[in-house]
Amino acid sequence: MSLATQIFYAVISVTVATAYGLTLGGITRKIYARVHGRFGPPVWQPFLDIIQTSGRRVSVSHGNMFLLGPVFRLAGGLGTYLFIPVIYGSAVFSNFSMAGDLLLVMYFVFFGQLGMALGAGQGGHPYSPIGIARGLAQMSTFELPFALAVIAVAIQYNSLNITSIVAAQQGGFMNWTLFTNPLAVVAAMISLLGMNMHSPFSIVLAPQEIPIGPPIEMNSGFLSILQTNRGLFAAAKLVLFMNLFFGGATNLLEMVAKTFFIYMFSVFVGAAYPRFRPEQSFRFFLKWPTIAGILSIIYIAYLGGTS
Amino acid sequence: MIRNMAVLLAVIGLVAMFLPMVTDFQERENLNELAADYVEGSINDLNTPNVVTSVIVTYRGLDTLGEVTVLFLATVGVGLLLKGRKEDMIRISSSELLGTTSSVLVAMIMILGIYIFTHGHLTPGGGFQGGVVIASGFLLMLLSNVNVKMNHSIMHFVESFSGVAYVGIGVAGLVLAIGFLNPGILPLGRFGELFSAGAIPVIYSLIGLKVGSELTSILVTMGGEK
Amino acid sequence: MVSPIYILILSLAVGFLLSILDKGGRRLSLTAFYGVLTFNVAVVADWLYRFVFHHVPNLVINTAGFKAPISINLELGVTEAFVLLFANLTGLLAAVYLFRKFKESQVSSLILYLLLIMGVNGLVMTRDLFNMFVFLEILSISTFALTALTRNLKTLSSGFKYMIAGGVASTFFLLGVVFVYYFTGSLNLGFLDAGQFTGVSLIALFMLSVAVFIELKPFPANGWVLDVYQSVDSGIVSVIAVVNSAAVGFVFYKIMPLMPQNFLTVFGIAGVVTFFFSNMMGLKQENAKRLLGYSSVGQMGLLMAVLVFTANAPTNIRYLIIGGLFFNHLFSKAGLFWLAGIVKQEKTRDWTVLRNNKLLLVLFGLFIFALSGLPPFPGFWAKWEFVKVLVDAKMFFVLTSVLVGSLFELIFLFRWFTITVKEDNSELEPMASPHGSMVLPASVFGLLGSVAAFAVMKYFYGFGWLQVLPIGAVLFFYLTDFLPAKVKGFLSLGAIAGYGYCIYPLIESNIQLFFGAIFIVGSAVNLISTLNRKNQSRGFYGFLLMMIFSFGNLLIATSYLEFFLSWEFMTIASFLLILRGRKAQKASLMYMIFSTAGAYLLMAGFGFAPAPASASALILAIESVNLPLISIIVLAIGFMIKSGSLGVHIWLPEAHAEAESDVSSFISAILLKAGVFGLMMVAISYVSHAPSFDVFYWIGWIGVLTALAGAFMASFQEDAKRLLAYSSMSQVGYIVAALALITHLGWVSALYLVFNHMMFKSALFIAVAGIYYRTHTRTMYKMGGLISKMPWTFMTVLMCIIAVSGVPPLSGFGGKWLTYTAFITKGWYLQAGVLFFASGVSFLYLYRLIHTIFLGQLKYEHQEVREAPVWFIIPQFIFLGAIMAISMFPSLIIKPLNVIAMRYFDSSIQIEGLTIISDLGYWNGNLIMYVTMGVFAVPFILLLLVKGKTQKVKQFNIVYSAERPESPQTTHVAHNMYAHYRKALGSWTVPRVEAFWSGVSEWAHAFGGFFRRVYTGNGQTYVLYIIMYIVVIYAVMGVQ
Amino acid sequence: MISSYTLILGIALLIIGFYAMLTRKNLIKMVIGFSIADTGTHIIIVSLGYLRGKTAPIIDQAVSAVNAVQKVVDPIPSALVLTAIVIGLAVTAVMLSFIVEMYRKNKSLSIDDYQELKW
Amino acid sequence: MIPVIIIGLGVIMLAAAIAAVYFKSLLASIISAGVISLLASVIYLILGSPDVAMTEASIGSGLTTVIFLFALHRVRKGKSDD
Repeated sequence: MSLATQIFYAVISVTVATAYGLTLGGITRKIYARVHGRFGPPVWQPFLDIIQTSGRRVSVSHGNMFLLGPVFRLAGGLGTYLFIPVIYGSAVFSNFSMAGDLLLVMYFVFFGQLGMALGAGQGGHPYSPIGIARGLAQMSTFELPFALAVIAVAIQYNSLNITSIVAAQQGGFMNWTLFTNPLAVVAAMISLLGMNMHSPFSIVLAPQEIPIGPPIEMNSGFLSILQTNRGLFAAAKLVLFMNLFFGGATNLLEMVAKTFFIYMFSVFVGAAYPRFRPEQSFRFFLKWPTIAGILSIIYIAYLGGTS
Repeated sequence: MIRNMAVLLAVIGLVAMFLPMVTDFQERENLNELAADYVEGSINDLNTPNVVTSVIVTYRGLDTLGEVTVLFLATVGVGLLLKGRKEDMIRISSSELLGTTSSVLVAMIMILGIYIFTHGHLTPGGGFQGGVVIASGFLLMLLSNVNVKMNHSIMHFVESFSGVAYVGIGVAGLVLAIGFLNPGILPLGRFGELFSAGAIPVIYSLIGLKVGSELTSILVTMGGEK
Repeated sequence: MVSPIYILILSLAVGFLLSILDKGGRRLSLTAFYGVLTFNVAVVADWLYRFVFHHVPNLVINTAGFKAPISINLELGVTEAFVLLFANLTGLLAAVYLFRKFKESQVSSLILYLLLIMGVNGLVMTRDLFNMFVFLEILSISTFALTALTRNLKTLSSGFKYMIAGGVASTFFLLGVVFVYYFTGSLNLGFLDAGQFTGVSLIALFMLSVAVFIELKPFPANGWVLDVYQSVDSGIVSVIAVVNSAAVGFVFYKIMPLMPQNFLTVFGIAGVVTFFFSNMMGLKQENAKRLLGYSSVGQMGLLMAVLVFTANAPTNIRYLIIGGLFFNHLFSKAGLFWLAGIVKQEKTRDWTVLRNNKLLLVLFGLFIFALSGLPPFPGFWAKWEFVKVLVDAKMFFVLTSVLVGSLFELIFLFRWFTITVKEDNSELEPMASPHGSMVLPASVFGLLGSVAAFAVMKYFYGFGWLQVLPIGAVLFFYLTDFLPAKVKGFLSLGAIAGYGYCIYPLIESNIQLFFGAIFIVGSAVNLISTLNRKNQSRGFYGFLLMMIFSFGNLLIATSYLEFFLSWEFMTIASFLLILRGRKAQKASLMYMIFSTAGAYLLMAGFGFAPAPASASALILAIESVNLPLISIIVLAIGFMIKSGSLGVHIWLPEAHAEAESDVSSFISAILLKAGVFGLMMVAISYVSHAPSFDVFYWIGWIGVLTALAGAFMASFQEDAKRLLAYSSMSQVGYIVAALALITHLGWVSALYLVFNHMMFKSALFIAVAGIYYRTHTRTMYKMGGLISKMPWTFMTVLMCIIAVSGVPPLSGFGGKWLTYTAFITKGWYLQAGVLFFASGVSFLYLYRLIHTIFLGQLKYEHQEVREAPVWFIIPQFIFLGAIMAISMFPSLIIKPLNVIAMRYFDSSIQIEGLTIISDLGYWNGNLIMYVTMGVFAVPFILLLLVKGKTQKVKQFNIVYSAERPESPQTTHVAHNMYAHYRKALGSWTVPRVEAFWSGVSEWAHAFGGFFRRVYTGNGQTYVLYIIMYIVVIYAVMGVQ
Repeated sequence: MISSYTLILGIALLIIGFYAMLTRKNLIKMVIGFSIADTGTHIIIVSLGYLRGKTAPIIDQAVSAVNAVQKVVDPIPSALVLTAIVIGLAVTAVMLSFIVEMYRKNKSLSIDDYQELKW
Repeated sequence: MIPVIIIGLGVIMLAAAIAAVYFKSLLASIISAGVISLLASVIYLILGSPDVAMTEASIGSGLTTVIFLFALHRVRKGKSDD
């Protein structure tokens, strides 16, 4: 189909994803509140935040790289989302997945984080580089189990092309990767906790130690860009996990349902656990999930898992 | 302790090395082929009764030239080492008896020395033995009367002259008769005569002079004359 | 056409006359003295010319007018003339060196010296055993006496020890001669043959040969000679060390045909043992002349081993080996002793005084290089051929001890050289400028050594001007050193272009073209950054061009030797470049040691490899070569040392950090690729003839672990260049791992990474060079906030970081995609996992590099820092342009690489339009770039909308709970950034490899120290050693 | 017969000479050992050349020119020994002058006091 | 008859050699070394080489002993330790 229709479809899919991501954010805040025994803000609170921050009259900048930080961040979120075929079979939601395979998506995640790191660095506040140092270190550790899981998936389906992986998991929930190679899913889900930076692994934002960490100097308009990205990026990650491990989605409703439960997994864990110290979290990622990942590979490659 | 052990071990090793030499060593009955050639050659070609002299002076002439050089080197070496300082040798004055007899004896020793190295090719003995006798003559003279002053320049002159003359004869042999140090340059003369066997007597007397002067200068330097 | 007997005659005549001539004035006797010495050299030179060019038969001179067995005969053949020419020449030059001393001392020293040289001539020429004894005595007594030329307690006591030992040896020699006569009935070598010696007569031969072997100072029994080398006057010592040993060595050569095989092997092994232990002991040696003593004793041991073990090699090879090693030892050892005489410093550490005399320093370097067997000097060719002979003869014990021995020798020689060049000599009083007569001999020998080097290259191996070009470049720039740096820079750029033009026709395959592009074009662009040098930067461009030309020669080398020659030229050039760094002594020494260890492995590996059949370039010819397993392993290790793999990587960070800033970009971007090029060559041969044991599986693991270790170590560095060095190590680890896959996709990704790494690493190093130029510091936490001062450099570093980390739009992602797909398709899953982890960790050090230098708070002292000079910016942006081009159109590079790899494997990727499809996934670089641009544009527009009325504030105005931050230093997070990660890793970050290697060197020095205790200094013990040595050899040989 | 005795004697002297060189600390005693060893060597050489029942190689009334070859001892070893003896003297002379100079510098005759150059 | 003389001379010479090694005073050992040379020249006579006998007698026993004595004198002039 022509480039114009492709872009139009992409816009639709992005708006839907962003809206869905932000509402998920609101629901999470509601759940945290309930756990803490208070009512918590309305579910559409993130939308209000964006409107409130983008409307600010005064904004402060620390130089060009500082301005480009949020741009990189949102571009990263957008790019990650656009390279994943969201709904199997539908033209509207297949986005630009023909550009690259699973590796492209995995590496595009870094695009956003790298940009954010540079922007925050330029901010000049000591908290942001501390946050970023923790973020990068933790990212390198949780990336390992996720990579092992991805390799296991690649071996199992003998392809890195997301659409073909989803295609292989169609026909009943029994042939989802969850059931065919559970260890890989275990490793991936634990690294998802790291990705979403919920409580045990929230050393990057670490509200008490380094309040909000990297984006500390961001203000007004730039903050709004970051908040939109928070919604979109979360949605992108969930869709990716859904496609890889939970059999993808043939229609929008199925997509919403599955991603909702994936997200609730990390929220509930987040709500229940206190925060790790940085070295504890690095060591944790390098121990159990990695072993799970390695076992999954061995299971798939050598013990002749169902492929 | 280990040191003595090691020395003992070394000595036992040496004995073990030489043992087979001794056990199955049996005396030869007759000359080997090379020695027989030497004996005939010495009689017919060189017309010299003393075969050892012919071997030393002509057949293995280069050895003897080397030998003289070694002695010359020793003299020069000792000179370099000891000449550095004037040691005042307190010489016990020799008894009167030694003084008088030495004046007679020295002359006789000199004549004996000269006789030995001139008749080198006839009778046993030769340049080396003659030279040493002359040196012992000078030594006697040196020891007997304290104040005799050796005239160094003559000593050096005799030494250098005889050396160069020896090399000169060698070169003459090369130029005239195809071999370096070949005695053929002078007539062979009759067997057993004084003036026979070509240049052998000349060479041997030159060697005698050289050895005599060199040993004297060694003794003088070692003795540290006044 | 003078008969050589006149040498003996004239020396004797003048010797006897000298005391009289001296009466007529010292000037007269001196003229006669030098006249005779020159006459000797002239006669022998004339005869050598006649033998070599007119093929005149060997000259036999009979004395006393009779044929051989009756009288003594002298013989002068090619070998005698060769040995005598150089012995007499050294004698003459040593005499010139001693000119001032001869003028003052007594005439007897002149006589002694002259007769010593005569003794040498006689000893070499005579064919009669007893005559040898007499000449040996002449030689020894004159040497004994000459040791006392400078009179002090040390010389006298060492002279006495020398004499006692010499006396014992000649007693055994005499006994040997007489017993030989008793058993065989003849004294002339012409009439003796091995057949005559059976049963008891073997003992006679044993005594004779062991006496000569003792004179050649074998290992435990050579204490007596070392004291002489240490204390006696350098001129005399150079004669003893070189001329005497040459003559006695030749005597050993003459009586060798008589010896049975078990004698020869025992003597050969004793020679090798001497070489190995003397060099090991040399490690611990502080005194300069005693160190030279150890080295010359070692070299003599090596010469004996060579004489014995090359017995059945073809004669011209044998002559090259023996002649090469002999001449090499001769001119470098004599030269070094003369220099020792001129410098007059006891300790090797105090030789830094030599620095203020340029000529002597050059000569000193020349001799050190020659002695350690580096090209182009004859020692290099001799060692190469000797290794080949040893390999053919399957003597692996000898091979390893010779190689390890030469490595020890190289270590202590280069430690000495680097200390002399680099250590500070402030507290030493400057060296008095030496008298002309002392400098002349050393420079004559320096010249002679180089001429001989080129003679061997030209006549023996027929190497053309291309192989000599690297040296030519050094000479040219040495002569034009007065020109300003800029002129020389452009000159060298032109030279590189010319060179590229010349070797273009010689390139036959596109893999050569690919590496050519990296080596030649890469260096040319890198060279632009060196144009920023002020004043003359003396000696820099010469070595730089030498390195670049030797890269080029590597490509077009057709034989193993040609490849190894340019490999060694490259090592020398890079060593000298690194040496220029301010505190580069330890770094350059470590670099040289590791490179030479690698070179020796290569030498052994090439020795085992069968010669390539076709005459085309080695990289192509090696396809048909069936490399044996041992050769593959050894070559692979050798090449991996050069590319800094884990375990042998400790030289890499030192070399990068300490080298001058614009040199380190050459080293990391291009020099490491030479190692990869070599490894590729081994892999190519491995493809078609894979041996049983799967070598490349383990090389794969090493590559992967290097990548991981490199990334971790880089993250914990404080020094920018050290960080980049470890990052290069990690990236090359990727390349080596990909190469080890031995699949089509593996090689495509390896070559892609090679190209990519060359570009972004050069750009990064040049950027850091620019920063260093402006801020004069390399430690990152001292910098910060430079983005406002150096925006262009920031731009380069930003783009390079994105490229290195593999974040999609740029070419780095291509490399990652190719590598991971290759690894997964090959089935190396765990390795792929580790690589993922390594690339995750690479983000850490990349962010650390850019954050600590550019972002965060600007320090006070960097307020007025300006942008890096234009010469740094240009090459950076050339490389950036190339990176952008490849990112936009990846098929630009993928298509040629695909073709290259298809020469060895069938293709595993299809290229449809702009998408590259592998059997796992697909990648469309071009579409990704557009989508990223598009995706970047949307938030950018959003930003412009929102930005409207932002107010730019100073860096210091931050959200600090209303307090004013104290100072930029405290608020800039840079020092020990990943401390928490290091704590998490715990014991994994302990530098185990450095500890291992320092342990190894500790052990080597300890052993050296331990064996040194053998020389107790007691003359009597030395005699005991000699006799024990004879007894032990007698027992080992089991003579009857 | 005789020459085997002299040979044994020569070897014994040689070994005693070496033993003296190896054990005696005094420099002069070492040189004496050396000269004894030298004498031993010369005896060995001459005894090697001895032929049973033969006389000196000088042609005079006792040994006529015609049957000289059957009557004469081997001349070559004696020629060699002549040179060897003088060389022995030369070496001993140089050694002794070294000892004198060393004594003048260091006032000691024991080999153990000349050990400053080691390792 | 000859072998008896030879063995007798041999025994004396060996005794002199051992004495030379074990004598305390230097002078005594020099003298005994001289004696060895003297007897050696007698042996040479018996072994049928008069030239060597003369040389050995004059150089071996004569000059070598003199040189030793001179050296001893030079050395002992200091203090008489042997």
